[in-house]
Amino acid sequence: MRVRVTTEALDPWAEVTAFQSDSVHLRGQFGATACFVGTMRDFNEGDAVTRLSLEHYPGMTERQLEKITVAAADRFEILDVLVVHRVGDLLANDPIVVVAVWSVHRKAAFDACRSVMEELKTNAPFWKKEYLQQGARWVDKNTAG
Amino acid sequence: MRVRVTTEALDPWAEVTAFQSDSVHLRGQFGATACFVGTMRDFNEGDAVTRLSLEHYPGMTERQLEKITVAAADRFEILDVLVVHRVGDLLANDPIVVVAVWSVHRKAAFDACRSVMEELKTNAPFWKKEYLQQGARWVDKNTAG
Amino acid sequence: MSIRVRFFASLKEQVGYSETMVSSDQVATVGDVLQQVDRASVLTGRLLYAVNMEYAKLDTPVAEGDEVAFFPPVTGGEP
Amino acid sequence: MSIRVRFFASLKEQVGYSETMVSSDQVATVGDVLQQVDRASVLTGRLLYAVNMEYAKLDTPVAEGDEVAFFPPVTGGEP
Repeated sequence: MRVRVTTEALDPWAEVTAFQSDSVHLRGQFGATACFVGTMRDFNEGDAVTRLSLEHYPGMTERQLEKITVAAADRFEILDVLVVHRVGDLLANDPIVVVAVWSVHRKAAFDACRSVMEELKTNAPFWKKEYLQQGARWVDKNTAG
Repeated sequence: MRVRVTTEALDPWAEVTAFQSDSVHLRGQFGATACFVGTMRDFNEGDAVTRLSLEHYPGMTERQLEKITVAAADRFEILDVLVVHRVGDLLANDPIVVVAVWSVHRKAAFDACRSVMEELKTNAPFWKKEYLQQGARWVDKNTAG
Repeated sequence: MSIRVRFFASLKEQVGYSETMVSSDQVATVGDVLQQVDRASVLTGRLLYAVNMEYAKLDTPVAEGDEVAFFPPVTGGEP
Repeated sequence: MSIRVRFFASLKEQVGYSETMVSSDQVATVGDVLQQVDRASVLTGRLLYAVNMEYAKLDTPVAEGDEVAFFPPVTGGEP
């Protein structure tokens, strides 16, 4: 399992490819990979959003993400999980988060990927501040799952 | 929407990246991408599988995949769908299929991606023949979803 | 009436060829075509049918120039 | 007793700094720490609490050297 928080531009597909190449134990074993990528939109709640600032709690974030991936591995029949989350300043179209899950069959991969995303949104200490043309605002609620 | 059947090696992440770059209408509009990749395992039902031959019905396959993606776009609030399916001779660890869905919020992307995979397994005319050490066999049933 | 008939996967191996033509005025449905091409009843297991690349049933009517296909349950997607 | 206190996101802006120290023998719980650092009640909205990077409640006990954090509901993941 790998959990990573990065201030640098996130290339979700490169992350997934690199993790898969590094994971010798997956070779020939997995039949299913479910992957989710969250990307910054240029609008939210009807307003144009020019940029986003993503704050987090270094140390606690990684700890919570690790708990989430361990819980998913306990609950679902999966082979591995990867979570990479961007922090810092983002522009529209920038990927924010990637969650990828490997398993033998597709059901576990889909279920676990979705579950990790829901837990991440509920329990990982990240906060979004949106910059609009007329100022900035903290995003104060999550989108429904 | 793009549907493609290929006899060449399938790089799922390259397909998703290329489609996303080509899709100007997605820029800044999508917040969620759900992606599923099916990959050949080196075992099935307890037996070592050395290679796989994937047959299809050219013309009908594309038509059925298009119907499946149109149905998903009707049923779920999604922005776009990509389906690429490999045919021909495959070795263990070769990607077989990639389904990717773009939407504003994650629920629709997850639901549609899963639905397309289920429909594909039920309705798209592909047939797998597995080569074992002691001979070959047609795979005669799908895995449960 | 002239119908192009195609076989896929295990059915192709059972009949020994991938396609044939049926020319007869006695065929009105997919079931009639099946009887014509499988007089010896070599096709076993569950069969699926398509007419002009759309799924069909045994009682689906066929017309001059149609393409009728017989194949086993499909197994695409991930393993 | 000496406790490191951290604020994140909107709470950091409300108090005007990202961290402070509380040194007092009067603090036994997260709630006590909160009272110490927010005498003027500037913190508004729903608050979450963590002790040593684990989620906590107002009545969670605190000990010498602990790190206590206050922050608003989290909003990670996709937009």
